[in-house]
Amino acid sequence: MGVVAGAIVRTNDCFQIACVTKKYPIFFMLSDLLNAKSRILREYLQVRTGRVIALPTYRMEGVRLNENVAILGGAASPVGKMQGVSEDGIQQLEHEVLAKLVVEALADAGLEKSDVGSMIFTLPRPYTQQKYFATFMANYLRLPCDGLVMEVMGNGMTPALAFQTAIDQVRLGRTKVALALGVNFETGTPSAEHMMSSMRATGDVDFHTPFGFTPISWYAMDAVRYIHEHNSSREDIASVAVKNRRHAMDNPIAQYRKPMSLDDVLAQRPIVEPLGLFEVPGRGDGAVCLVVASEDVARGTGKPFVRVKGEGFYHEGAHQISEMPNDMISFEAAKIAGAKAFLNAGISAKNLDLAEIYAPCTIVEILVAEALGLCPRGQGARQAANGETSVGGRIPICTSGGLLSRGHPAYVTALYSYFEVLEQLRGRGGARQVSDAELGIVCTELGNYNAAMVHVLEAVA
Amino acid sequence: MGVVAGAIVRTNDCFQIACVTKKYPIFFMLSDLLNAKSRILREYLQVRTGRVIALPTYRMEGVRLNENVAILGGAASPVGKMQGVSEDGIQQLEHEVLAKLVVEALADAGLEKSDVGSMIFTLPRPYTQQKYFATFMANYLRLPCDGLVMEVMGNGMTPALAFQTAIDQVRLGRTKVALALGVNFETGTPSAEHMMSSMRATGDVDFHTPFGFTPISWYAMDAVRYIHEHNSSREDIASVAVKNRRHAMDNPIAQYRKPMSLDDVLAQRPIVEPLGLFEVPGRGDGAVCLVVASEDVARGTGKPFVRVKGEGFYHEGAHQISEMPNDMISFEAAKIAGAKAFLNAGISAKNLDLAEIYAPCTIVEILVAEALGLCPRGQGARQAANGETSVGGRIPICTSGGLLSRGHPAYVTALYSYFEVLEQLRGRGGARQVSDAELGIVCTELGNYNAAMVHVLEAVA
Amino acid sequence: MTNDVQQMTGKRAYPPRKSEFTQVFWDGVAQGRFRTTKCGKCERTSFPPKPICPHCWSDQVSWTDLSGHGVLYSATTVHAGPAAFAADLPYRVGIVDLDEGMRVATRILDDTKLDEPVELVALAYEDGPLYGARRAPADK
Amino acid sequence: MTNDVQQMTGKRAYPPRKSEFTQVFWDGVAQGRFRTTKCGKCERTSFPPKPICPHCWSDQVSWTDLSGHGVLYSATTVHAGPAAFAADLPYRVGIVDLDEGMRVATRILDDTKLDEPVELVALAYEDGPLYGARRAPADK
Ligand SMILES: [Zn+2]
Ligand SMILES: [Zn+2]
Repeated sequence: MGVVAGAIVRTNDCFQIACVTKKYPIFFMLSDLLNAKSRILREYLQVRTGRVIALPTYRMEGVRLNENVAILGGAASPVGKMQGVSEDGIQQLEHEVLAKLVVEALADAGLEKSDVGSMIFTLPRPYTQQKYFATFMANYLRLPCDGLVMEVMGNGMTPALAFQTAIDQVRLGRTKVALALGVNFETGTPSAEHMMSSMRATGDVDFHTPFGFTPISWYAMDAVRYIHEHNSSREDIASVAVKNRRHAMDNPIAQYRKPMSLDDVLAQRPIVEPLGLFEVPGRGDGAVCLVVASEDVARGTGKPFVRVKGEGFYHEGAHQISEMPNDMISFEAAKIAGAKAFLNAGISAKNLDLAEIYAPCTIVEILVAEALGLCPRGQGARQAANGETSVGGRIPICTSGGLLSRGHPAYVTALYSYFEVLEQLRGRGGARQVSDAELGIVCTELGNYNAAMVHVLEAVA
Repeated sequence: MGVVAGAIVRTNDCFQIACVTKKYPIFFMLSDLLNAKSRILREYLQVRTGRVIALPTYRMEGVRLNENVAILGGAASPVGKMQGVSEDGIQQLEHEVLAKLVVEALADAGLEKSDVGSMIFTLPRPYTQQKYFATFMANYLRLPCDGLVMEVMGNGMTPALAFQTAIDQVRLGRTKVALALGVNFETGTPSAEHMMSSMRATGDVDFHTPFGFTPISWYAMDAVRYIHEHNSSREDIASVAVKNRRHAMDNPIAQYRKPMSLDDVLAQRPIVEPLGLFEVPGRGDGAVCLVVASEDVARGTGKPFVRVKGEGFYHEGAHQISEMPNDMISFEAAKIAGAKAFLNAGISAKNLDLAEIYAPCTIVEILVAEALGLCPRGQGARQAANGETSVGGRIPICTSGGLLSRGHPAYVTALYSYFEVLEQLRGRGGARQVSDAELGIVCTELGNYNAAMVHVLEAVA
Repeated sequence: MTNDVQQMTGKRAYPPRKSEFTQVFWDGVAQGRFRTTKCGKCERTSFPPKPICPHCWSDQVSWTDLSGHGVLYSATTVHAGPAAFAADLPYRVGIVDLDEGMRVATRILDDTKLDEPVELVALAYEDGPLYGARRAPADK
Repeated sequence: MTNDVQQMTGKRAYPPRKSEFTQVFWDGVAQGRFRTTKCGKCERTSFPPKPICPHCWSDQVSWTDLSGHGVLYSATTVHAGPAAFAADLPYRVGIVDLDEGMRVATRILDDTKLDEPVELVALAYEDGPLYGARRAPADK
């Protein structure tokens, strides 16, 4: 019983000691082994296993990043109303909903509990009673972790930051498998009250909020400027909502799936002119869990997976508006983040088969498509109206139905975007499947696209 | 004017293109260059600079992590009451306080605005009116970033997670210099009301909160068990508060600096038995900014700095209590995180010159000191009473005055801990200086030390 | 197996929420019956009860009765509490290790000392149940 | 240089906070005077006013007067707003590019079209000042 460490196994990127007394393998970064005297290594293993360890010999060959990270699986609840208390005092609880998805996602990935070593959560809404939700869930799932367990926050980009940070845990060698997950429950709070909080978010509390700016008012001003500069029309812009509804009709987890015509969209009451009710996002609850892992783990499952082929982030150093006048609707950060991701992936925009874009309003999808080079400047609205961004078109955008129809539980919305591309690249898109989909992107933002994060994802059979 | 990229410079860890039209140098990970066809690289540079770029030739030699990251500088406001509105309607605003510290910290580091490429914030308290504080600050400081800009949250570990994530941005090659920073304003809210929120944090909202558990009640139960098992005494445990007050008297940014005797501590009214008012943390506002950078940048400044020599994180998969009975006061996560950090640094606990420990109550410092191997099991209280953990003693702990006397603005507290070790390792500890301090640690937690994060820091002259 | 139900005046200071799943537990407590979940796959029990086994993540869980007996692992008396609990101050809370090998945190209703045997007791408030622990009778 | 001050009835729906630093700005607005900060090091201006220059991070800033004149860059009419603004609905907000090369977001008080000249006007509510923008007189 004295010898617990079976072997130090050299994998692609870090050493692994399989401890027969623990369910959880212990990983070392090579840098640990390079630094450690064998006495210190023995001390460490003693703490981890509670036993005296015999050390096999090992050789070091320099530190190497876990370059390739994959999405192996995921699970997402239908978007809709989950929060609220029924007459008999019964309610859905965030942690019960999310725990179920974690188990589903792991099964989808072909992995087990003991494989998981990190959980990066999106911050829940303040309406979630259980605070310190991440560590609460680590307990609820009784999951020891060597990679970070934390909640992250960055406006609508929150879920993308969780996804990126989960990837980073794998890349830094802290774990082989990490979860990016979260829950957004908010429908228990009425909109006018919710806006009392959100109005303090998308702008300056002292220099914007007092005038009554709301989050979507900024996008409305993008639309007004776009129409002004490019001789576009409300009709062309609104066609994005129609297209996305058509996509959502084929997405079983979408919040809004009833057929909808352009006339239906145009007939709605105005919310922030020129945008009407169907051109701005509804509110919803949602929960998602994604499983990311090093590519060697992914290959080991024998299942199809998706490789994170490229990533790009950029913050332009502004929030809602730049105090120095600029071309507000050129979405500089999306341009740069996209170019970084394409460079990192070694591809061009024209290589893409589909794109999931974080676009709370119709106009935003158009401006991002232009910034990323999916549509020429000033032509995005027209091309959407022409069907070029529909499933079956030149470059399908928001096959999930997007924020307007799939739904927008804001702090987990982008996790739904990654989930959609994961499904598409594994050929599971059903009636909305993009044929031969091999390369997709997810693009998310914060502010008025003052920062953007782009991931290029690639199907691996 | 056609050629903008001056040169592709090979540094230690990533390539850098100095663009003369931009203040901000553009970094590449070698993996980008390995993947990129020169056409794609040109497309990228065109987006970043708005110009056509002539590309010099470059050679790739494999991907390498930025292994060594350093703390170069920092600035911290005195802990105390900052929040609140005066009679004439004037108040201190979080962003004004923090912006000033950012500028101070950069000056301390010997760097400039244009060097900084990432900001990882601690989540502000809900009492901070300005929401989406991170991106608000990116605008306020007009700071474009290639590394992540976000807020992180993990209970009392929040600042350590921000610090780790800032380090990770550098290590992953996204930036050479990152800020770990945050502000905790809370004293505008009375304690009984604040506890209505914090009681929902340190336990299960449905299975703990209804009984009236408060955050520090868990630590009190540690104290009760410790006295019971180790024949310790309230007096020995309370000596930690006296020792830390003595340290704080020499720390100009500490919140509580009046002399205090053991009798003073024991005479206070009970808060959570056996702990009285001076054995539990007061409340305070605070703000801190730390500058982390790759070691080559640090060396370039010609100033003394602190190397992040080792890091360790572990979450045991429990929250406040383990549902399976265990030895609650052995602080398993601190043991493992400590062992990981020591292994990563290639040192043993006995090599340390000082330790800053996140300890909201006296007992916690004792239990962590034991878990980390700074004191033998069951001897921590006695050794504190004997002066072994005082400045001048065998292993000085919490030279800053710790959470009890330096102060505890919770969501930034650990940033103060890193700041203290930074000051000590640069010989700036004043009257509380640990002589010949070369190696220190910071240890932080969440829950009832259900997770711990340890950083080993080393002075570099 | 049922435990004592103590009638309490007034309402709970901070009532627990009930999901479709956890209401089974709370409805039991109202009748002095303590139950939790047991996994059909790894056969381990969990507390609080959960629809997914935290040990092996199986959803094959079923309800099992608890004796409500254990020993006091630790406790403290709270003198400064949240606004909602002001009327209760000071009050005692603690950690109980149940005979079935589970650790529970709850209100401690008397001055039981560490490592002494305790029993759970249901507290029937006007708006619903809670529970606490007190010294176990000597004959148990 | 001062701009019009328009007397308003009632209080501001969501009053801005004032720091020791920003009160200089708000006190000026109350008198129809728009000011912001200019950097003594890089000589660039900033809006909102800041004690640290956002362009070069110097703290050598001083106050400088603004003409309050510019053009409307974009605008929208808000029909669904936060509870505090319910009484104002619908209302128009927009973005103004000032002649001094700064971009400001504020209430738009009329139907000015994009790229048309506007001027800032102080709004003196009973509890303190705000401001808005309206079509600039033709003679300016
Ligand atoms: Zn099980
Ligand atoms: Zn300047």
